[in-house]
Amino acid sequence: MTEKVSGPRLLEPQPANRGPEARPHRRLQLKSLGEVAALIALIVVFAALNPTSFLTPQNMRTILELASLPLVVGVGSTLVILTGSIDLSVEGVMGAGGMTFVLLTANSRGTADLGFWALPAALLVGMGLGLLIGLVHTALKVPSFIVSLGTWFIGLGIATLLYGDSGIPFLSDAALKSWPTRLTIGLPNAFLLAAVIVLAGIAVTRFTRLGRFAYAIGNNEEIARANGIPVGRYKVYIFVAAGACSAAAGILASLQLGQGSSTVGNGNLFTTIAAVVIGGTSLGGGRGGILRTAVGVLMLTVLNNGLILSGVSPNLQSAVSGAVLIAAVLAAAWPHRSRLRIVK
Amino acid sequence: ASQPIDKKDIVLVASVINTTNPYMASMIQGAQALSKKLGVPLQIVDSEGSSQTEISKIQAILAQGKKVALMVNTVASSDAPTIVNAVKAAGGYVSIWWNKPDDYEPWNVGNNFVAFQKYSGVQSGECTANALAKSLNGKGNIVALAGVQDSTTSQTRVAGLKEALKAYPNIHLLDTQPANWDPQQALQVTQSLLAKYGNQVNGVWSADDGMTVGSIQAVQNAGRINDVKFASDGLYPPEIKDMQDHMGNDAIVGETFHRGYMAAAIGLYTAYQAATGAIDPSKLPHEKRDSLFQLECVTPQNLSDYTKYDDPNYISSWMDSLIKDGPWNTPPTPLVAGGPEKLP
Amino acid sequence: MTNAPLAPATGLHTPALRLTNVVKSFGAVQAVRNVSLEVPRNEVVGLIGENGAGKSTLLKILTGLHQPDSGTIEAHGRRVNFRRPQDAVAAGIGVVHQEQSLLTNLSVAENIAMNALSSKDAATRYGIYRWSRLNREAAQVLARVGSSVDPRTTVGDLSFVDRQMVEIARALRVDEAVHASPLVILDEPTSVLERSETEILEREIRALKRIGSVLFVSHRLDEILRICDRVIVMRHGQVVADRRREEVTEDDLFRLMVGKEATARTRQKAAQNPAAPVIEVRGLGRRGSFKDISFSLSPGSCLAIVGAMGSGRESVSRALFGAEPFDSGTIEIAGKPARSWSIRRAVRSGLAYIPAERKVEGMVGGLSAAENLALAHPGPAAWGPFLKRREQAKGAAEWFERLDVRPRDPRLPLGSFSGGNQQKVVLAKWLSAKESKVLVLDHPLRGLDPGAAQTVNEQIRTAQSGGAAVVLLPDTLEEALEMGDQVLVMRDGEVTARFDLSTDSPTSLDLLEKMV
Amino acid sequence: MTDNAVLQPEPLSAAPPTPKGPTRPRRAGIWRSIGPLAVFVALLVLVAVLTPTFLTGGGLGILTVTAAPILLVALGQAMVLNVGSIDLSNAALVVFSAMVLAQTLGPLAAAAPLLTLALMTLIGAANGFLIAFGQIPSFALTLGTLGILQAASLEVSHATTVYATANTDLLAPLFGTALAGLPLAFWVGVVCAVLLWAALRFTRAGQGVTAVGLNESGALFSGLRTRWLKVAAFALSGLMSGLAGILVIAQAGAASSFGLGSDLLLPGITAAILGGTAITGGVTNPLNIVFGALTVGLVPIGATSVGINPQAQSLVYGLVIIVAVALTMGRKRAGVVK
Ligand SMILES: Nc1ncnc2c1ncn2[C@@H]1O[C@H](COP(=O)(O)OP(=O)(O)OP(=O)(O)O)[C@@H](O)[C@H]1O
Ligand SMILES: Nc1ncnc2c1ncn2[C@@H]1O[C@H](COP(=O)(O)OP(=O)(O)OP(=O)(O)O)[C@@H](O)[C@H]1O
Ligand SMILES: [Mg+2]
Ligand SMILES: [Mg+2]
Repeated sequence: MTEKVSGPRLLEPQPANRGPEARPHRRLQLKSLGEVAALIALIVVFAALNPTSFLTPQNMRTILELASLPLVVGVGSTLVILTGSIDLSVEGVMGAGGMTFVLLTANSRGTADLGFWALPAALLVGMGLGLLIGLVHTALKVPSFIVSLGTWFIGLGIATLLYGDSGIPFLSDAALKSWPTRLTIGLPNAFLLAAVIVLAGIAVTRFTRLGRFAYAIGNNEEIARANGIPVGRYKVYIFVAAGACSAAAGILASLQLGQGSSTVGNGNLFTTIAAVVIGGTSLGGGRGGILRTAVGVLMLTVLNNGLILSGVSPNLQSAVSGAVLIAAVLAAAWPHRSRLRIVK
Repeated sequence: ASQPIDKKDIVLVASVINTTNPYMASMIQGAQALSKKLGVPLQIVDSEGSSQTEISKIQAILAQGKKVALMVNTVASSDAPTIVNAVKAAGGYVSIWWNKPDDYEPWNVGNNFVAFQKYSGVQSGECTANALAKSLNGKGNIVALAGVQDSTTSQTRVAGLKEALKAYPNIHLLDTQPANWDPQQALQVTQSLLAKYGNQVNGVWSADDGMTVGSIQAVQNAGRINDVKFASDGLYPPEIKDMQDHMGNDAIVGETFHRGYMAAAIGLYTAYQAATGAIDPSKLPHEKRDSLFQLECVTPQNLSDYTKYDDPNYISSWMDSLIKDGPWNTPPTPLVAGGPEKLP
Repeated sequence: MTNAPLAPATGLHTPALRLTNVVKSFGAVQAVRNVSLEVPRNEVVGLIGENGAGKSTLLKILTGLHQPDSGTIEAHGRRVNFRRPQDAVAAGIGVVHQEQSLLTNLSVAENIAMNALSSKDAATRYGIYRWSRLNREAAQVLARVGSSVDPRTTVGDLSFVDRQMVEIARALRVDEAVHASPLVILDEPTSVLERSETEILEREIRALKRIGSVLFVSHRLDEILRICDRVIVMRHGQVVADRRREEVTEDDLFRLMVGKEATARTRQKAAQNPAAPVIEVRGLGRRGSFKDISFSLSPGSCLAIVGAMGSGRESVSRALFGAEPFDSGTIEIAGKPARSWSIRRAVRSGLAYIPAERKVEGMVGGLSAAENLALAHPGPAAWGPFLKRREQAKGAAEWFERLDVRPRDPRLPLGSFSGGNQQKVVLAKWLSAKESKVLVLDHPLRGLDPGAAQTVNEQIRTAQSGGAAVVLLPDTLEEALEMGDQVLVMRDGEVTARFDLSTDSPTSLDLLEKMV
Repeated sequence: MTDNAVLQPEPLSAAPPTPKGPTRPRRAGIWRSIGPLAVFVALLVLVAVLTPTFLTGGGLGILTVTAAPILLVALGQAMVLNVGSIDLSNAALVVFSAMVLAQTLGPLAAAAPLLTLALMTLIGAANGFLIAFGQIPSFALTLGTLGILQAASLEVSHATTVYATANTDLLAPLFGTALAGLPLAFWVGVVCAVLLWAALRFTRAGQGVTAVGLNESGALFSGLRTRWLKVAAFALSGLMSGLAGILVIAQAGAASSFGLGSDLLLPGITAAILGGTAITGGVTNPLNIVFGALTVGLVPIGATSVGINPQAQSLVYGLVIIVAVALTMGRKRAGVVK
């Protein structure tokens, strides 16, 4: 195939009528405003209920700090969900990553102190677990739901074995412990870190092959394959990325707590997936995005914080969260209702 | 009436709720130490926080036809009858720790259910409440972190707290929120509570020391560690260290002292003695079969009396005294009263 | 893609593509049995064959979607082995698949560039997109096929036809990806296109011939003879004929494909039936979609609705079937007014519907063909709430025989049948039920080979003589005039003309005039 | 082949290529139908070899006691997965069911279990109704109901353990009576599995739910009542959770919000999938879920019997689950796995 054919333009460009349905690409989708409106509504309601405590700078900082873990986890989860898969391993990976980090940093057990290198080491543990999910899922065609469920327990097992029985490993460096809460430009570091990861995630989904292919795979895996996308390989990359996000969240959680614990991840899975769903990312894949997840995370965080502030009985808090979740998805779905709509 | 079992045939079994909580880790340590002292093999059961797992794992061990002397830290009160029945059917002996239905008494079941044992939750709550109130000079506002909502242990401790506070009309309990025994959740809940009440909060009471770790971190993050006092049940090594270091201007003002290793060893040894025929449960007074053990109130002033107990050498010699003095007379935690515990 | 060590020089007479003894089976189904063929350079080769003859399978082998069980493929004289779709693209093969294969949540530009994006390409650098370049290049390719779709539009927002143009544009892009003479493969690209778009495509294909070659699958024999230089006929997975265009007529091709003579396409118009109408529609309308649709059909008669893309005829047909709501007017089925109309009620009242999107709406691919047949009206295959699987299988076997569905095993999942055979089963689902009184058929012949089309038409007529009324959205105006007793012409949601063929005899041009 | 080569058309009478009998679908189906059984038996043999006393000491009895509630929940979950949805609230419903039963068993006696089952079926149906007619994702909706049910349990029980005080002997046979050496409770699950299997295979509604799971649009356009079929699937899930709640009371005589039954969600899903249920819908076999549930129950019990270090047990559990599913999955339709 040596000859070069600088082919003539086959046809001169022709004006043709645009199809009636063709709509130009819009940058700001009106549809996504619903979730933002819901977030604002929540804020307004809680501000009205708690005039003195909700809209204070301290509480805003608290909310941002509380949001930082699910935000970090959410970036990875959203990527995975965009491909139509799911990652249930986050709590286990957070445990394994967090524990690795603590044990490789100056700590009360005096295990090892790699300084900065503890960070990449812990991230590698997360990425390794992500790699495990990705490989088993794509090579053996086991549903991601079950591989990641299994990996959750594997991660937890690793964390438990690392924890062993020689007492809680505490971080020795006070400056390190307080890093997540210290303010930079008025915002807690934990949130800034989360924000950076979220922005990086958004850039990935908008401007890189990895992100765009995630959407493509989620839209229709077979078509994506027919379009030449190495589906398996990209799925693996995405699970590795998600593993890194979970490990990063595990590190952040350990810093916030100032100690290693195999269960630092507790409660983050359902919060994150709920946030992804509330944000409007489709669990079927292909639709949604990281920005939406960020809005979803903020909604849930505001809700949890607001319920405590408003003095709702602890026994009822889960009911109120549940009802708000249902109301939010119902409200989001209502305008789109049609007799042919398929929702799983 | 059941026959005494030959020592050679006995297996000690300790069932714990998980293997990662420091209290549980200490229980395992105690069980191991006793097993070594007695020269009797030991098997650990990890309930993984699940009643069903706990029951079926215990049954799986019973099914091997071994004669067991069992100590169970039940996941839920309602597990006790099922476990006891299984042990009874297999001809083993069991002591239950911490949770059982109030009206389910060993003497109504028979010798195989040797004893139920716990530390008083009310006493724990009162002890720490008093310390907290005194450190605030009888005036101030506190918040409380409870454990899992349906936990009797947590509920009795909170009841004790509220009872003790009656003596301090100027101490106000602003809020009680559950943090599920989880340090991470305690951190988050405390953050929200600090945001809600701001500088009003003078003290944080927790139902256990794990949650204190989280709340201390939150208060440190808020930069108020010098203004807020803490009290909780458990006194774990990191807290001993914080107290010794006078962290936050002696921020930790009260703790109760008891140790998982003592609980596990007392429970196991009681069951073991019944198994070997060294004691006849049916001849024991009720208070020795439904028992509350001595709980010590620790303050920064008497802290030095308690630091020795975490020395591994001490644990070994404590086992000697347990074997010498029997389960009900070993200092520092002798039997104090019969159960069931009454709420004030 | 691996190159054989003895790669011959690319001589003038080396064909663009040569297949030798290619075999491919799926389990016991031999989809392609020992096929050898050539596509010479700078020629358009037509590939025809009955439904299920193995055409699509062959093309999927050529584009790296399937691996052949045995046989060799040479592109430009070199032995190739396509393991992945990219390998085919790298060898200069572009394809428009029979089923649309666009990623509907991505933009037009990305779809067009997708094959290239997945390998190293100028539109990305270090895995990072260069949107402006992507959009610019896409716009250029789109212009070649005469489409002015904005490259930044999300494909999901495009009409069916626009999407097809995007597919074609994407296939044409291969000549930019490899600077060699490309081979473009088109699997029934015209079956979803209207006349005018087909013409654009034809021109494009002729132009393409100057720089490369084209392998073109279609069931429209007239089109094949118009466009192609040679015609290859497949039957039962084998090549049974390879002729130059000049050597054959439409009838020859038909015989080669189907193995029997084409029957004369004549039709006895239904005699004016005095019986009460089975369906009567008055003033049906839906805001923003269509308005004031009225007609009445007596048993055995057929209404053809024609109109260009966007005329609203599809919405009308869906509203009849309860799949879309209507906000004014009434529908009466056998004298009974349709209240709170839904698909369920429509089916219960005896409506049958063949949707244009067969795979999604017409069938449940994962269920067996037999189960699909009995899904709407199980008839003897059910006893109260229970299923009688044996009856189900028996009924299915009969219909498979009658419609000549292949492979002849109704227990296979319907999804594994070829498009034409699926369509036969979908039709049988409704025809097998005595409940069906009104058939609403949206392009029922789409994708059918001429033989199958004939079978289907015969079945429709049988149903008509059994008293069923038909509402037909035909593929072509000729079909409308042939099948219809009445013809409605629609434009922009309104009826612009109405012909009663027992009294009027309009020509296609008359209809066309009212459409645009 | 030259340009003018003309192949002779095949004789017109040639038989079309017909597949040779039904071998193909059957052969592919064999592993699908016995895989879950095989995996379970293999694990059981492994445990029995390492700990010979396991089988002789009544290990199967213990295993089936553990597996019974998992089985019920998994069957309900499989019905929901079969229509392409998921039910995250079923474990919370088990607890709620137990709670309701504990409080009504005394006053209502034999009517209490029936009432409980009816109520749980209704709650399940309400889930399905909101999902089908509100057109919201089941994942989100049932996550919401999960929260509401948890709160309901806490409120009903005042956050403590609720004991069934009277008439507990009504339920005693469930674990007290053995049939073929296995407790009645397990056989209840097996009977449910058989009934559901028959319903899926031999009823129109059964075929309908499968059609909904495979292609909801296709089912809708065939005139099936797809929405109500979904409601039915969720109602069944509710019913199964209700039954599991009855088992909780039969076993422990008490219920508490975070106690027995509250952690059945993940084991239930795992058992359903180990039984060959596809998360994507349309593929399930209730008979195999029996073995799925047994496997899920066996792993922790077996690990303890064999004497694996408790700290390593969750790691073992994770590995075994992945391997088991990899072995039992029907890979025939696995063109796309999500
Ligand atoms: N993935 C598959 N699995 C099993 N059988 C298949 C598969 N793909 C195709 N077949 C079978 O192979 C045969 C050839 O199908 P193919 O789609 O190639 O026909 P076709 O000539 O393109 O028909 P049409 O004109 O209807 O598109 C058919 O019998 C079909 O059922
Ligand atoms: N086809 C597309 N699909 C989806 N998003 C797109 C598409 N094209 C552009 N965008 C989004 O819109 C943004 C602006 O793209 P656009 O091509 O309009 O940029 P531009 O300003 O014209 O670029 P340049 O300055 O390089 O010419 C991109 O960053 C991208 O996020
Ligand atoms: Mg085809
Ligand atoms: Mg520009």
